[in-house]
Formats: sequence, structure tokens, C-alpha cells
Amino acid sequence: MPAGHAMILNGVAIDDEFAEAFGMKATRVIITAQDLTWAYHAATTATGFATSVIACGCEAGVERELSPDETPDGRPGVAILLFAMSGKELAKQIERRVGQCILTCPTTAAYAGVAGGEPVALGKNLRFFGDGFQASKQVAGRRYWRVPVMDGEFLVEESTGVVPAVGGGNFLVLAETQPQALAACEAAITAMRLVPNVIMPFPGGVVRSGSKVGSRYTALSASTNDAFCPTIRGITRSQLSPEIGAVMEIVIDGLAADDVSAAMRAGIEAIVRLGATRGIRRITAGNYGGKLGKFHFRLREILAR
Amino acid sequence: MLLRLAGGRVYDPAHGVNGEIRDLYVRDGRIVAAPGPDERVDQSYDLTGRVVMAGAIDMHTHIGGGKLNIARAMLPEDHRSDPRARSPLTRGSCGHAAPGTFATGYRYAEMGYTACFEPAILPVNARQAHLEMGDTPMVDKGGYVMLGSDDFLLRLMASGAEQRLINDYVAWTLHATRCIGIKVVNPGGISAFKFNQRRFELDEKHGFYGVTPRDILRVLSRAVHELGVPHPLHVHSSNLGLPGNADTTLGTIQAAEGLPIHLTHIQFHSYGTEGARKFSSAAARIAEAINATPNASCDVGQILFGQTVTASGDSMTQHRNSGLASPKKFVVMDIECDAGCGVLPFKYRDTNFVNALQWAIGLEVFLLVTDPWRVFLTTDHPNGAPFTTYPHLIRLLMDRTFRNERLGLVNADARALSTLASIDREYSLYEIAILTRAAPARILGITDLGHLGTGATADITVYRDEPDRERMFSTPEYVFKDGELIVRNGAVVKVTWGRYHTVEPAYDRGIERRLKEHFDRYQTIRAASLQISRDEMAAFGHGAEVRTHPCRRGTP
Amino acid sequence: MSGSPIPAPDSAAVTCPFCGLVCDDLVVTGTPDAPEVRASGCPTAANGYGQRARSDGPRIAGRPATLAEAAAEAARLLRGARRPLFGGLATDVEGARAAGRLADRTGGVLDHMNGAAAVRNLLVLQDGGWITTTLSEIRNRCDLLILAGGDVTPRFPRFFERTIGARETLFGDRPGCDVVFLGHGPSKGTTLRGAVEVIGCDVPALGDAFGVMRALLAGRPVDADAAAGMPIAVWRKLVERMRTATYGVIAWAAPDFDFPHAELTIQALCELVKDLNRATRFSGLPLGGSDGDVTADAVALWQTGFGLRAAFGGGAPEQDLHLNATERLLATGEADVLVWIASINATRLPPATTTPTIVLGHAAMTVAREPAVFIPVGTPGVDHAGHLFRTDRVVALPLFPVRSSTLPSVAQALSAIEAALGGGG
Amino acid sequence: MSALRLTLISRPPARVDLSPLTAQPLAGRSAAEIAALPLVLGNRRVRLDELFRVTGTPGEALEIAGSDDRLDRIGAGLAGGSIVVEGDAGAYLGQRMTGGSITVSGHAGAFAATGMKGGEIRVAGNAGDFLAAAIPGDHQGMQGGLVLVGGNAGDRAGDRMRRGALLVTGSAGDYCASRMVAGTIAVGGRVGRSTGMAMRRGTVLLLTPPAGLPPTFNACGRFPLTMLALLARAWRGLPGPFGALPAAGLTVRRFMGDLANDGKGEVLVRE
Repeated sequence: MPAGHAMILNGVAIDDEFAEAFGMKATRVIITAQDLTWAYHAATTATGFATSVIACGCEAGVERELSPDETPDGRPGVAILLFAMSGKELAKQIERRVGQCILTCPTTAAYAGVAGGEPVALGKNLRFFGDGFQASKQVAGRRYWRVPVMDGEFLVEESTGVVPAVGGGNFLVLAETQPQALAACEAAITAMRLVPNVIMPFPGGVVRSGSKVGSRYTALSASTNDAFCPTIRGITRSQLSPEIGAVMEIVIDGLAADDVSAAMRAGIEAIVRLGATRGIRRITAGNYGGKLGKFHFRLREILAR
Repeated sequence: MLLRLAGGRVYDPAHGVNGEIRDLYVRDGRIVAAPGPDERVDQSYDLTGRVVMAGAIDMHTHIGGGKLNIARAMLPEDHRSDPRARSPLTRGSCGHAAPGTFATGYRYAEMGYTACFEPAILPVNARQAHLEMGDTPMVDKGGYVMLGSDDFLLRLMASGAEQRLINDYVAWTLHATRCIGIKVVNPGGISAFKFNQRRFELDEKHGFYGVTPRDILRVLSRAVHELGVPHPLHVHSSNLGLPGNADTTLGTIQAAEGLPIHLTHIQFHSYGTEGARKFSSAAARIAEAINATPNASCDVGQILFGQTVTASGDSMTQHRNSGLASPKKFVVMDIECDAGCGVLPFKYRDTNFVNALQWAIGLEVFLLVTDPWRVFLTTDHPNGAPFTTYPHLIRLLMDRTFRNERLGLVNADARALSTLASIDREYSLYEIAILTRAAPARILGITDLGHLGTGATADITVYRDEPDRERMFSTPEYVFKDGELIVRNGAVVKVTWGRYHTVEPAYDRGIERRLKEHFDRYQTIRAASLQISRDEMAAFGHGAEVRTHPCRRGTP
Repeated sequence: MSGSPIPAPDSAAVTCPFCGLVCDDLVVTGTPDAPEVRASGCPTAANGYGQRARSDGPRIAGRPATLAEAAAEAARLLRGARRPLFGGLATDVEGARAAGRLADRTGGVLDHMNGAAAVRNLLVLQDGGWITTTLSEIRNRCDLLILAGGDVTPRFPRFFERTIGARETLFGDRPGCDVVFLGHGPSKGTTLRGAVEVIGCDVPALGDAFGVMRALLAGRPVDADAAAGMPIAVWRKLVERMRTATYGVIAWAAPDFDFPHAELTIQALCELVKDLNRATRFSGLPLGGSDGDVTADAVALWQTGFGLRAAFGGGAPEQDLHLNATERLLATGEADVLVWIASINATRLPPATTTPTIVLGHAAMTVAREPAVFIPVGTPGVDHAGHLFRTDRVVALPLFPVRSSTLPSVAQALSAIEAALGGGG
Repeated sequence: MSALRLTLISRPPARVDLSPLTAQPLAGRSAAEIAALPLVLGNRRVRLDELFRVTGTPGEALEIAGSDDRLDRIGAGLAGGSIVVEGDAGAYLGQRMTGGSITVSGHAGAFAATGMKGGEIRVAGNAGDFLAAAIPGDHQGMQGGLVLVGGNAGDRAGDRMRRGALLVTGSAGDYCASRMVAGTIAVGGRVGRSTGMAMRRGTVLLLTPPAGLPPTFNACGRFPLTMLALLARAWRGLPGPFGALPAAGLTVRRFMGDLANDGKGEVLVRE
């Protein structure tokens, strides 16, 4: 598969491949609370079970922590990003997740994290939980709802902005052993978390179950990416050379293509720094031949920049 | 002084003249026959290419009386947006929904109207109404006095009084209040509301008096007929504005038992209950009934979109609707064991399903009633829209393309429910002249207005024949009142005061003793204080003539 | 333009112009110069008809003058004025019409001597509206009458007699009508046939009490223990009586709410009445009409769309209820000529001001400071015919002279001034 | 290019309505056109330059020098740009303005900011009665934007106010927030009688405890409301106490009323 001249960094081969990503719709919600612990409780719950739009409705994750001077209300906070295939689906997911996971969580408040974009309800409908006792407040041109709850008021901004975004950026890490692959991914995720406007929606940011389109079972539209599964190397058209013992993937959703490439670069560079001596042999990316997604992230171009 | 209006295209339906090129001659305020060859014409207007009609007559417009003054007082915001500065000729005043009397008179004349009739004068408020109309320049005026919720009548009826007594009372009221017709508003309902009844069906008994709206309609329409008052009983039916009220309206027509009856602002009474929102057009049923009932006539009370104010004697309905006021304020009054009133500002919105359907229903009625002599052009000013929207309304009637364009802009659900788009009819200039001139004069029994025959009062309006009928009817080129040019190119050039029109049917003055006793026992003014003398009325109108029209007892 | 004299259709009964009740059943006798009320009178009527003329004729700066000369001098002052104020306006419909015409012509301002009280009600009408009734409805239907602000008979002496005084009503005999006074109780000598309760509350705080009653009526909790100086229990009981009355009425005289921003109190009252009408019938009754205040407002309203405190300087009328108040215009010197019209009560003197003043005053008026022009005028209903609106703004009553008089009416005096202003706009 | 500067020649003999000045944008008009603007002075019409010396160039900025409390409707309908009033302003300052800024070095008359929809008004001195209130018949007073008064406000501040923020550094008179519909009023000093009478919704924040509230307000307890932190942030840096509220918000005693009108308004009193 590597074509043309080889690109080897610190002993790690970088395939001349590209990650194929799709247009999505996204928003950011800022959750604040009395302290970071409770902001995280809300944030992790609200972004839970949101690894893939295929079955979760949206992809979501914590983007980063916010210091008190970064939040609208001067309290500690967490920014989360939510991605879906359509604005309508995203709106549904926001309402459910904010309603079940933030409204319910002691001391929290929720604010729009994206300026501009198409407004989509954040507290606009949740306010009716207030049964007529809710009150609206406009501050500096933005509308908030104050919903009376048992610990005080749930303060929630009326709407948040939905913007076009990019989902499905990815790269695959091919290592000699499973612990080495995971260590490399952990290093990548640590670096990638510093990049704004992206999330890596899978558990810990890492996915081991890369998939291919189609299945021998007609009911399933996708199935395990057997070409990258080391344990069946002998009986399938494997893409793994003999020294590869484990493959893991990192999937990135970002607000813009540049954000996705920045995250990919930060992640791959972190892995490359570990190098072949730590068992990392090759980096590649997943695509569908360039026919399905309109965003193509060529690994070598990203690293060359 | 002999005036010639030469070469205009004349529309004079009272004489069957449909767009013929004619010369008109005017002397001493009246239209005269063509002069002999040796008579000198003092002044001549070349009206080649112009459309000539009699001065227009608005037979149902709330221009004077207490409820209008309440509306005026309530709406400073409306006035602020429509000031009318004084000129060397005219007084400062202001519009829009409840204009001052000066603005009212000027603007009516500027649209080619020369006579206006206030349709809801409470007897105890008649003096105020005539004072206000007296301060309304440019136009002739008159009023219909309201009966039907007054305790005197209801007591007479409850005691089983003979029709003869009721006739005497009705006649006395016309004399005392100097009106030209009798109006009934939500028959008995205004009284019932004082007893905390909130709805009053046609055949429901009044909680105290035991009489029904149908009884009241019967005795009053009979009184009007037997007294020979030319204008039929002018009826604001029960259940105004309620979905399904078309049945009430059809019942109301029957309640007249074959005697003449005029159903006012019928648009507000032509509602069905079909469709998901239980509100639909019953215009076709109503129009069919009008078409099939020669004794019935109607005016439409068209609504047009925008801010206005509703002012009505129907306190029961107005209170029921008070939550719909926009802006949120309203007045409801119980008045003197005589009647009541309700005033609430309202904004008709083309995006609103109900309002859009009301708009369509009004137009459907206009277009489905086949006899233009029995349907009158009104917006029930200001209830459906201010009278200044008339030119727009005329264009809607005359121009199907324009009408359908407007229809395309209203609430889609209402549009889907309306048959308006399927109606091809376009009113002709001749028909417009019937609706706005000939028919109102005829139904009021005023023989020298609304036409251009010899002997007619020379109230004449001259329009440029423009394809845009809204423009055409907005600014006539000339308006003559009593033969004098009062408006030129849509602007007042001379201020006149107009006259009052009244009727004085004969009656047995024995009723006066009964009335005196009633007033002395129960009311807080004497019966004599209610009565307006002819001289007094003339003084209200700046020396206006009070013209009394004949009543022909028992005319069919 | 006051019209031809109108003969009284029933000369035995005289209509009284001296308060807003405009009673039309007085018997007035006596000599032409000294009419006396013989029946259906009251102290106000006795005072009114007893006013004896002091002025012989018009004066210019204290010197006797003819009407024509006085009118010419008034016209001269008005010609030079930038913002003439037509104040007082205690006159009949005809006088109010003439004042409107002259204010339009001279670009002046119209206000009434009772303007401050009238505006309290007008603000409520403009901002929320109300549900009200009239005297005959009360006379026949009322079973609970509440007087907000206390007894109104000092201003309207025959109020009880004309409303709830009669036993016989259209709907049967009424043993009596319960009366509740909010504020001071009935004046000495007042006889009332029903149960009387006096709630001696703090009148300027009545708005609080109306608010409390609205809250209670809506079933909301009220934690306060008192409002307007009375325990909440008092208001709880009163609102329950209001709710269960067949046809309750709450009357108020705006002049009795003589404290700043009283319109808020009146609005609270009117909103309470609206709330009550969701389930029962209950009405307000604003009492006014004295000194022709309702009349002046009504005429200005119908002519221009705006009532009192409209200014015509810009060509079209502009109402400003705050800036165009007489007191303010005089205090700031913005009004540069005052035309003070007071044809009904001789004690309603022009305000003390250095602004050049033209007085069209009752012939019995003694002014403290001689105005630039003084024209004694007749009183409608005494010296000449006319029309006045009653308190309820519905009934306009005709007035007839009870004596022969040479005094000009306000309308005639103003017309003379207008004529002296000269032709054209 | 210097701002258009209108210097009042002398105190006018009658009130002057200056709304024609801002009826259309100033930019693009010539100085001669401005000078010839007809103004109503009592019952006459005068040219603007009969009352004002006109210097500078019409543009985004307007200065009114030697201003006087008879100059009404300064900045009426202003949509953008700035107006600097040196001296006092008359009634209806900034009426129905939608954007831009007005600063007044002296006092403002009655009904300042009435119907205001956006932009900012700062009055260094006092404001008269009916600040940010509705004029009779209008159903809404201030409907957006920010008003900051350095001194005191008269009676009825915020009557029928619908939206926006009204900040009064000094005291406010009687019936502050009467019939308030929504929005935020903050008062640094004392308030007069019956604050919040007939209030429907909205917030009144009092930094100084009031002598009392109408009996139709019920106490709801003491809370640190997160919402106040948003306000503090929005106001940060403004002159006076509101620019220096703690970023984490305040703990306040909360009273709700007017119970006669749904009771959904709040008066918040700083602890």
C-alpha cells in the first residue's frame, strides 16, 4: 500500500493514505457547577454512550476543562462537543442529554458554547419543566432561562449554535504488541486533548473495533475490519505485516477540517516521538476509497506541515 | 349659478345608467335637467375620460358616540402615529382607527364619500352621538338608535304589551333621539349580560324577563315595518364571532317572519365549525339564504389586516373577547338600563388562521350574494378595519388577480379551507356604484341621495379611470357636495358641515305618560332630558339642516 | 355658535350644572337676579345658584372695557404668544368647542382645572381600560356599593339619593344596599338604608389593598399581615363580599386620590373589577364631571382624537399628559399667555402666576390679582343654554337658562376673541 | 473630520423637539441641510440654526453643547453613532432608539429611554421621573439596551419596562419598577415607596435594602443566584457599583411579586 517514496519518522512508517471524513453538525455546550467535580459529573453523563452516530444518535465528548474566568458565570466548567449527522438529530440529542444529565445534576448551569450558527434549543423547551414558574432573562443580548429546581435554579441558555463540522477523522496505530499500541494511543490522546474544537468520542479516545463497510450477515451494514485484525491474519486478506501484533484507531470529530488535521498531527507526532523502539511500526488511516466523505486528510501532508 | 359637468362617464344605477357619456347640470345644490339653449352655464368642468358617480354613502360606520370617544381616549398610541396637521382651511385632528371627527369628515370626503350613518346610538347617548357627528365636517349624517336590551322594552314585552304600544315606544325613541333607523344589538343579550348571562342563544329565555332574542327581533322588525320607517330593522345578530353562529344568523333571518331585515356586519356571523380547528366559512350558506330571502339585506363588515379597535354595543361579546385585545386593554360598560358597550383594540393578522379566514369569509359573502342592491360595502368601521381601507377593499372586489395575490399571502391553513380562489366574480364599476351609492340611499329611504337624476342633491364624485382601482378610489379628482366643489385631487378645498337625516314616524303620544313615569321611577334622568329638539340638533351641526324623511305606514 | 336658545321642554324641572351628577330635577324659583333652589337641591346647588355677580363688565388691566375691546386685547396677547394655555375650561360643550377651535388656531394647549384628577383616570383608561357602569344601573341593580377613598357626598351631595336611595327598582323592591367606605365614613346626616361598614384605611396605600384582594381572589398566598393599614383579614372578607354580590359597584372620585401616581391605585382597583367579572358582575364608577371636566375632555377627544393636555403648536394635536399640565406650564414659564375659563364656580380662580392672563370668569369671581383681561361670562344652565356631560361620560344633558342675562357665554366670548384675531388661518 | 457640533445659542423660550435631527441618519447630509432643519418652537417653526450654532461635519458623531432641559427627544430613534450632550437633556431622551450611544454630562428629563430598543444611554447626573418607562398608551417602556444613570432616578423608573438593563447608581424614587413586564433594574442607593407595584416579571436588584415592599410580595429566602454572575460579567467595568460586582455573583434575599399579577417578578436585595 505505501506508494511512491517511503516516509519514515523515528522508525515509524507513515502510509501515503488518507482519512476520509464526513460533514456533520455540531455544537458546544458549556457546563458549569459549584466545582469541577460536579461539572464533570454532568459532562461525562451528558456525553456518555455517544461514541458513534450509528447507534448512539450523536458523538459527543468532553472537549476541555474551563477555568472560572473562562465561563459565563465565573464558576469552574467543562466544555463538551456534540456531533450528529443532521441539525434535527442534534437538536433531539441536545434536549435529551441536557434534560436528563445536566438539568438533573446539582448546581449545574448550561450555556451555549458556539457563537453564531443556526440556533437550536438548549433550554428553550426544557424550560417548561418549570411548570410556569420558569423565568427568562436577557443579558448582553443572550436569553437565559431560570428553571426552579430543588437545589435552587437551573440556569440554561435558550439556544446554542449549530455549525457545520467534520466527523470521522482517524488514524490507525500499528504496533508490535497490544500494550505498546495502547501506550501509543494514550500518548496521542493526551496530546490531542490540548487541541481545541475536537473530541475523540470513543472510550478513552481509542477504538479497537475498526470496521469495514458490509458484512456477510445481511442484517448488518458494517463488520470488523478483518484486514487489520492480527489474530486472523492467516485466513484473511490481511494488511498487516508479520511484526504487527495489535492495531488501534483514534477517531476525531472536529468543528472544522483544520481542527481535525491539527488533532491528527498532534496525535501522530506524539506517537512518532515514542518511535519504533517502543514497538510502533506504522501509522495508516481509514477511508472508503474517497467516494463517500468529502474531507480527505492525507497523513503525509498533515505531518509535512 | 349653473354648473356643468361635461362629458364624464356616468354610473347612476338608480336610473340604470351604466357608464354612459353624459353631461350633468347643477343649480342651487341640486342636479337639474339640461338647460335650454339660451341659459348661461356659469362654470364647466371637462370630465372627459372621468368616471362620475353620486357621492358615496357609508350606511354603517361608527363615527360618533360614547364608545367612539372611549376608543379615542384609549388609543393615544394609534393617534400619535397618524397626526393630521391643521391647514388654513381645516382643523388639526388625527386618525387612524378611531379618528377625531374632523379627520373623519375630511378623510371621508377625500375618498368621495358625502354621507355617513352611525349605526349604534344608545338612546341616552344620542345627544353625544349627534354632537360628535355635528362636529364631523363635509358629510351628511344620521344614526340608528339601539333598542332591544333596554329595560323599558323588555318590561313591555314581559308584560305582554300589545305591538301597538311597542310601536309607539319605537316611534317615540326615533323622535326623541332624532335617528333614521332602529338597530338591535345582540337582542336582549346586553341586558342578559348585566344579569351575568354570558351567552344568549336565539331561542333562550332572558333570565329575568323570560323573552327570547327571537321575540325581540319579531316585535322590533314588526314595529319598524308598521311605523313605515324606510330602513329595515338593522340587526347585529346574537353570537357574534362564535364558531357555528351561521345557524343563529339563519335563524335571525327567519325571526323577521318575512318582514324586511338588515343583517349587519354579516361576516362576523357567517362561521361554521368544520375542520380541525372547529372554525370554518359558512359564507356560502349565508349568501344562499340572502339570495333566497328578498326581505333580507346585509352589509359585510369586511376585515382587513392591521391594527384597529372594535367598538360595539355588544358588551356581552366584547367582554367575552376581552382576552384577545391587542394591545391588552379594554372597556366594557353597562349603561343606564338602556344598553352597554365594549371597546377593545384588535390587530387582525394575515398569519393568524382565524383572522385570515374571516378576511376570506367577508370576501366570499361579497362575491356570493348575487343582488348588489342587498349587500353593502362596509368594514363596520372601525371594527373590521378603518374606513380608510375602502379603496383597497374595492380593488379586492374588482380585481380577481389582485385578490388571489393577496389570498396567496395569508395563513396557509385558512387559504386551504377557503373557496375564495375558485370565485371568478369581479365587481363592475356599475355594481360598486350600487353598493356604495344607490343601494344605501334606497335602503335608508333617502330619495335625493345616491343618484344623479334630476332633483337629486348634487353630491357628486369624479374619479380618474385608473386600472388600479385602489388608487382610483383613494383620491377622487373632484368631490362636489350640494353642488360645491369640496375636494380636489383628494384634498379638501372647502369645508362644509353636511346635514342630518332623520325620520319622525307618527305615534300615539299616550306613550309619553308611561315613559315619563318609567323615567321618574327608575331612571336617573327625566324622559324630557333624553329628548333632542330639532333646533338643538341643528345647533349641534353648526346650523345644519335636519332633513326628515317620510315614513309610509305599512309599506311592504 | 352656541346655537339658538333652546326652550326648556319641562320648565318645572331645572338641570343643575354645579357638580358632575348634573341632576335634572331641581325646582328653581326666585327673582331673575337671585334664583333659589326650592326642591331637589343640595348645598352645592344652593351655593352655585347663589353666586351673585360682582363684575359689571369686561376689564382690561382693571379698567372697564367693552367686550369688543377686551376681545381685541385678548387677541393681541394671543397673537404674540408662542404657547398659549387654555386652562380652567369650566364651561359647557359649546364653550369647549370654541376653546378647541381657538387652541387649534393659536397653536395652544388645552387643559382643565381638574386636569390632575382627570388624568389619573385617563392614564388607567389608556393603559388598561376598565369595566364601569352608570348611575341608573346602580340605582336599579346595585346590592353592594363600595366607595374607594371614602364618602363622596362632599363632592356629589345627592350621590346616595340618586343611586341607592330608592327602594323601588326595575327588578323589585330593594330593602337596602350595603355600603362600604374605604377611607372616611359617611358625612353627618347621611342616611343609608343598608348595612354600612367603614374601613378606615390609609387611602394613599389603597393600591396595596386592591392588590392583596386580587391575589386572594386568584388563590395566591399572601404572607403580609396588613395592607393599607388594615389586617389582611379585612380585605379577605371584603373581597369575598365582592365576589358574592349580585351586582357590586366600586365608585371613586379621582380628586380624592390626591397623591402622586394615584393612577396606579386606580388601575389596581380597575384590574380587581376585571378579575371579579370573570365569574360575576361587578363594575367601577369613576366619579367626575364637575366644573365641566368630563365635558371639556369629551369635546377635545372627539374633535382631535386627543383629550385634555393636547398641544397644537406643531399643527397637529399632540397629547402630553405630563408636560402639558397647567401647573408645570405655568411654573416653568413655558406657557406665555394663560386663558383661564371658569364659568361655573366663581371660586375657581386662575392660578397665581406672572404669566399674562385672560380670564373668562364667573361674574361673581373676585380675582386676587387683576389679570390682563377679565371678561365676565354667563354660567351655562343659569344665564344661558348649553350642554354638560354627566360623570359617567355617557349622558349629555341640555341646560336651560333660569334667568335673563346679558352676560356672554364662554362660547360667545371666545368667538369674539377669535373674530378679533382676524381672518385667515 | 470633526463631529457635528450644535451649540445652543440661548435657552429657548419654549420646549424644542429635536427628534427631526435623528429622524434620518445624519451622515450624508450637508451642514447646510442640518442648519435648515425645521424645528417646532411653541406654535412657530424655526430653522435649527436659529437656535444652534452649527459647526463640524455631519457624520456618526453629534455633540450638543450648552444643552438645556428644554431640548426634548434628543437622540429619538437613534440607530447608530454617538451623541454627546454637554449639559442637560429634556424629556424623552433617546426615545425608541435602537442603537448607538448617548451620553449626557448633566441631568436628563422625564421619560428618558422610553421605548428604547437597543444601544446605550449614560447620564452622569440625575434622570427625571418615568425613566425607561412607557409613555401613556404604549404598552412597553424600555425594550432593550443599557441605561446607566450616575445620579438618582425619579419616580416610576422602569414602569412597564420590557427588556434591557436599567442601572441607577444613586437612589430611585417611588414606585420603581411599577407594572414592570420584564428586564433588569438595579439600584445602588435607596428606593422610595412601593417598589415593584403591579410588576409582572423581571428583576429588581437592590444593593441597599428597601424600607419595605408592597404586601403583595412574599419572601422566598436567601440564595446565591448564578444568574447574577452573568449580570456582573455583562456590567463589569461600568462606572459605579454595578461595574464592580463580584464575578461569582451575589447572595441575595429574594422576594417575589406582585401577587396581584401572577407574582413572577423578583426583587433581589443584596445581603
